[in-house]
Amino acid sequence: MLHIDVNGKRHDVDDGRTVAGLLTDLGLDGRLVVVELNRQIVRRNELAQVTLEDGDRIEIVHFVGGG
Amino acid sequence: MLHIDVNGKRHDVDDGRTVAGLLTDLGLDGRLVVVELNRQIVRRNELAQVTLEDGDRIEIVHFVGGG
Amino acid sequence: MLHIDVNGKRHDVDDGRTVAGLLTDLGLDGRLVVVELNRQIVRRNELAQVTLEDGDRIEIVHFVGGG
Amino acid sequence: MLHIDVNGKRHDVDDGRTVAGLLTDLGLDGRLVVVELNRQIVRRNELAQVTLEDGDRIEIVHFVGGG
Amino acid sequence: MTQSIEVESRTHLDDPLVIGGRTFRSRLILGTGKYGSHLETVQAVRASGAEMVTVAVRRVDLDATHEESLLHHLDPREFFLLPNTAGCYSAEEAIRYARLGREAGLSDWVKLEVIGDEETLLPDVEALLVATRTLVAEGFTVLPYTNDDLITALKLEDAGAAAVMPLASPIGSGQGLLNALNVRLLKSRLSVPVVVDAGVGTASDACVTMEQGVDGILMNTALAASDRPVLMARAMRLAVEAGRAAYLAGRMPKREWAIPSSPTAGMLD
Amino acid sequence: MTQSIEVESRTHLDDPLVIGGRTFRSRLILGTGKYGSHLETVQAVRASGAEMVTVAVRRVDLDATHEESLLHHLDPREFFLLPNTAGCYSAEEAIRYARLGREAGLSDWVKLEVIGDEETLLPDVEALLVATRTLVAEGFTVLPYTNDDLITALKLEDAGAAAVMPLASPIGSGQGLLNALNVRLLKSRLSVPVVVDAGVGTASDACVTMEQGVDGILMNTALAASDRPVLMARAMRLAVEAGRAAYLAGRMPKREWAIPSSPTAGMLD
Amino acid sequence: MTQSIEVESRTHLDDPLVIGGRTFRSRLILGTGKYGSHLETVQAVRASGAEMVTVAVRRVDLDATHEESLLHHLDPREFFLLPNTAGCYSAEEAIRYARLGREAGLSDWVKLEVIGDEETLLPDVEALLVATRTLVAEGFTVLPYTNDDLITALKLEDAGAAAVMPLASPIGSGQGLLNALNVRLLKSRLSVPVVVDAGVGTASDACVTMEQGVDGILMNTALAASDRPVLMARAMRLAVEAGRAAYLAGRMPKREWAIPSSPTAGMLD
Amino acid sequence: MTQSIEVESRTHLDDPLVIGGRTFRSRLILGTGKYGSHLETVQAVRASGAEMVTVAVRRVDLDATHEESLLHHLDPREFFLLPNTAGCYSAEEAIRYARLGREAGLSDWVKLEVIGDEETLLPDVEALLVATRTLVAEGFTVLPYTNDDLITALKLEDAGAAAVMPLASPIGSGQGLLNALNVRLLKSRLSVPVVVDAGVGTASDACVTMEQGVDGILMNTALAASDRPVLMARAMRLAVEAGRAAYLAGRMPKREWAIPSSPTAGMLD
Repeated sequence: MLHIDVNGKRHDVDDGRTVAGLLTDLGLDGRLVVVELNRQIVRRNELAQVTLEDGDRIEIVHFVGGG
Repeated sequence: MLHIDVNGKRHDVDDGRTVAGLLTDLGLDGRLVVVELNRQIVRRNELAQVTLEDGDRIEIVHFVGGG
Repeated sequence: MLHIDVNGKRHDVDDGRTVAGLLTDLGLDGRLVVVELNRQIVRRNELAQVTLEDGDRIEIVHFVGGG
Repeated sequence: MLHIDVNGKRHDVDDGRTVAGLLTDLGLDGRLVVVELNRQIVRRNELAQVTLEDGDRIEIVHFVGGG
Repeated sequence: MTQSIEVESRTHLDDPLVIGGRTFRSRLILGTGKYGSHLETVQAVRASGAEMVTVAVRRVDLDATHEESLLHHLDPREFFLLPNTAGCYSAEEAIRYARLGREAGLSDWVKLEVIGDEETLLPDVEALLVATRTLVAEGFTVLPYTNDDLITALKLEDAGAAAVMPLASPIGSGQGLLNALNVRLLKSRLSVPVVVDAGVGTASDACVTMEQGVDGILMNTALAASDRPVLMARAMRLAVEAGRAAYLAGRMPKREWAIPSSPTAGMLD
Repeated sequence: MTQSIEVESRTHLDDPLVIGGRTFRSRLILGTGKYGSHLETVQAVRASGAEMVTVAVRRVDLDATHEESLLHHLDPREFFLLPNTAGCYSAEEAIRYARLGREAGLSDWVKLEVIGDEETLLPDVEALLVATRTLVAEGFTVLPYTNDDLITALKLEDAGAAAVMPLASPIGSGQGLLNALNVRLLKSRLSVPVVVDAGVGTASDACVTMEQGVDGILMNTALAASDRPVLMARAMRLAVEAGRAAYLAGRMPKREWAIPSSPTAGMLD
Repeated sequence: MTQSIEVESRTHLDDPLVIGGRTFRSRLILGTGKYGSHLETVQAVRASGAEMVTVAVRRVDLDATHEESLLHHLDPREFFLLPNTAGCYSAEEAIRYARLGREAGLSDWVKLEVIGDEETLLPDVEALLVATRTLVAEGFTVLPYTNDDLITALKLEDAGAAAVMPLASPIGSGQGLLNALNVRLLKSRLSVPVVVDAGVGTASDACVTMEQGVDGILMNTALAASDRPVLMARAMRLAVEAGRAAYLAGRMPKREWAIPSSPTAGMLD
Repeated sequence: MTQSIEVESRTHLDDPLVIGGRTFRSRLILGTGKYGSHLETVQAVRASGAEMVTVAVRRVDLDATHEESLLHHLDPREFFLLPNTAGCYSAEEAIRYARLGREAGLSDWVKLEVIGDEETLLPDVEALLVATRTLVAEGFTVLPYTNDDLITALKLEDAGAAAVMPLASPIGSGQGLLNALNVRLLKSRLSVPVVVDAGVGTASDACVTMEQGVDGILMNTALAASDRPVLMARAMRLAVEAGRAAYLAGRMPKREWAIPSSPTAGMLD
């Protein structure tokens, strides 16, 4: 079990879980969000390759209304 | 021969000439102008009845561009 | 006893009372006010001559702050 | 004879002439001007110590009306 | 289906302008003076979307052999022609011109002007009131051109004016709406339509004027003296509609400080 | 025949707005914040005629089980989405948000904001220049939100900004165009498009802003905080077009005194 | 010696204000209503430098046993008291009040107000003209409060008004000079003095009003409703003098671009 | 007795202006460029009441045999001379001029200008910040001429500027205070004095600028390019005092409708 930080909140995931897997866990569509892992953007085609590690800091963002 | 005043200018017409006749002389279409005889409007349907007299003052007006 | 109207209010004065007397009764300085009797101005030098009559309508005005 | 540049114009002075001497030559009051020698300000109390050299670039400025 | 619903909702956005029992879809009224040609006049009127246009009553020029009539270009069946009394300096003179205009047989409407001064073309409101009362009594539908004085406007309404037409600034000056407060005052106190007449110089003048809530605008020189009158006519049509829509929509409040448009929550660490 | 000629002349009235090689028929750009609902947002955007809309980059709210995506309502195939960096207070932060926005895969455009003060949301122009240079070097098409200072604007253009977007007044303030002179100055000296961003409060503000000759306007609160946002959106579409047309048409000169619209000749005796 | 020369040149800077044959050094006229106390009234009048002050004619309050007279504070030998007809809604009523004011024996002057509407206190210019003619015939020196309409102003002058007093904006509104063009128009066309009466809200309003070239200003609420009336009175005195001096000095031309104040020649290499 | 009390209360009306530890009774600072003669310069300065005047640093003209020094007319013991860096287009150049100005031995003060553009004379705020930091480190008392951007102003304060001097409008333009909101913003957020520098054209501009609460005004062309500079100098002195007093007094609230100045009670039947 890994302890990571997702959007500023503590989150636990299984060992070996990928970023794509995390998105699935969270019910998010990978085509509508952008992911930053420890301040580095994870390109969309690498989401399934990158595995999470303990202490990772994840930011998942999307577009919202703004001016 | 009568001496009348049409739109501020001296004009000579034959005795017995009507207002309608005057308009014809002047090449004007009675449906597009309004005629004042000695400060009294001549209704359109009376143009052919009213005969001119010496010294009459005629004003013939129409619509022009204006604001 | 006469019933007169002073500045919109019923007022009783003795018979033969002059306007000047009324002012004295009211504690007013005749040099600082202007008096109208039945819509006619009473000149200052006539205040002591004019006697009141029953039903007279008196207006006593002065200067107040105004713009 | 030295060839120097004063306020953008060629100027000839004798060998060994000081900045103070130059000001005197030019009829200028050292208390009302400021002198820059080769982009370095010459303090007022050093004007009489600093001797000019060939090719020196002198700027002599003062206050003028300005907003 | 969506289309028809939208069309319907659009038509409910605003009531039409009604003056003297007559309904106008356009809130823009155009003067027809000073254009380069009759053709340009008509093109500008068409581009503006105006349904009502003013005309002046003048002597036929007997020396001009083939003077083409304005009515050949502005078909009274297509446009509602509103005769004016421009150039009249007394109630009597204005009444005389109004009667001549009516005799043309198009309607009993008159844009009533009684000018008080040649240099400024400002109205003589005393004489205007006299002329209004007389013409209303003769059955005219009177639209008086007046200044922006509320008291005069109230008297014109009492006198039977079908609309009251205050100026924004002097005729032909293009100074725009100099006193918005007065125009708002008029609108808030009158029951008849308020049509701002004269002084509008460019599109934003028209827009800001309509935003005061007035019912319409009458203009002439802003188009005729523009470099491209037909394009300016289109600008004015859009500006009048824009100002009207903004008035109906209700503007945001003004604030001295800023408020973000984007969420302040959800920022990254 | 006349019809087709007229249509053609209309299309020649104005060139389209081109920014960063992309062509827009509408000169109005809309922010999408602060509407009552996604539906209202889309209705307002449609009514405004805008083709480009801004969006913010924010964390997904993981607690909101079924947060509906804005993109379900604003189809990127129909509207060009312009990510902003609203809420960023340093060049680094703005660059981070710009990169995240680009990663969404829609374009490499960014509306660049580097805010200098929370109370006024005014830009930090030093940091803005730094961020612009960095992002241009990374291949972004950068549209910086800036103040109305000409010198900064010239530096932004030099730095490779695709357009320069000065404010009319503070974000969300609705104060309108406070300094028309500065905006005219910018327009007269820049080669890239000038799009006024922020401060427009109502239709006449938009109209008068376009009359300065600028290339477009970006707004948000004026619609979202109106009583009827969709109607105000329509007002803004008309106002932007009106102001543009008036600018192109060339306004009449202003005069202190009056000039009659009707002929002075031809009066009766 | 220098001192006396300077004093002399100062006195030649400007002619005094002359109304109805009476000379005033101050171009500021003050209303005396709505102050906190008689004492504050007098302090404000003193601080303002005004020589003429208006007063209203009202019933003596017979219930107030020791109502102190305003005249105890505003000595008519020190200040010229100008009775007004405030609150009168017809020519007849205004004439009645004018006669009562004259009967007080101070002068035959009257500030003539004929109000047309309670909400706006705007003048009824028809009735004002009637009352002016009557009072002039009775030997009054009439200073009518009017709106900013040139035609009415010319008629008032013709009727014998000693000065014409157009409003800047409604009484007590503090909106300032809403229509500077109209006030300039009046000044350019009238021979009698033009004194702007009502609407000035703060010092810059007074200053900009005097810069139009008018002869004086009458104000009341701007002082009485200020937080510190006596200090505002001083501000108004200075502002009226400043605006007058600037008018006489002739302002620099406005330019769209900059011109340096310091020499461009003489820069270093 | 009354006299002495009044004098005392007058001195307590306002605190003096303090910049960089130096106290000034006058809130007006004058530039000395572009007058017709040295004599006129001094007369204008005297009439203005200014204690601080700016001067430029320029090459002595070696061809002018008897060029009279400005200092012969503006005695540094009577006036505080503030050297400027007008005409400098980079931080380095401005620093060079500042050092030359200081070497004259009058003070270590400098009015710091770093111009970004010849046509508008607008400041280059990036370079201005650099030069401010350098000169403050060298012990200068720096008064930077800047634009009306709050963020830049806050940075200048942080950099150690003794006052911040935003423009009202471009130098020599006489456009007046174009963006009052920005100037109020600056004043509300800065601790150091705010002196508006450049753009004031006439007395009412000065008055309205002071009413925003700023600490002083620096001007030049409004006097020098007036028809009568000495009289305009007097107008400006009065206007600055008037605006300051009105700010301190607190203006009446603005209202849309009227409020009578005279009592509504006490009318006759």
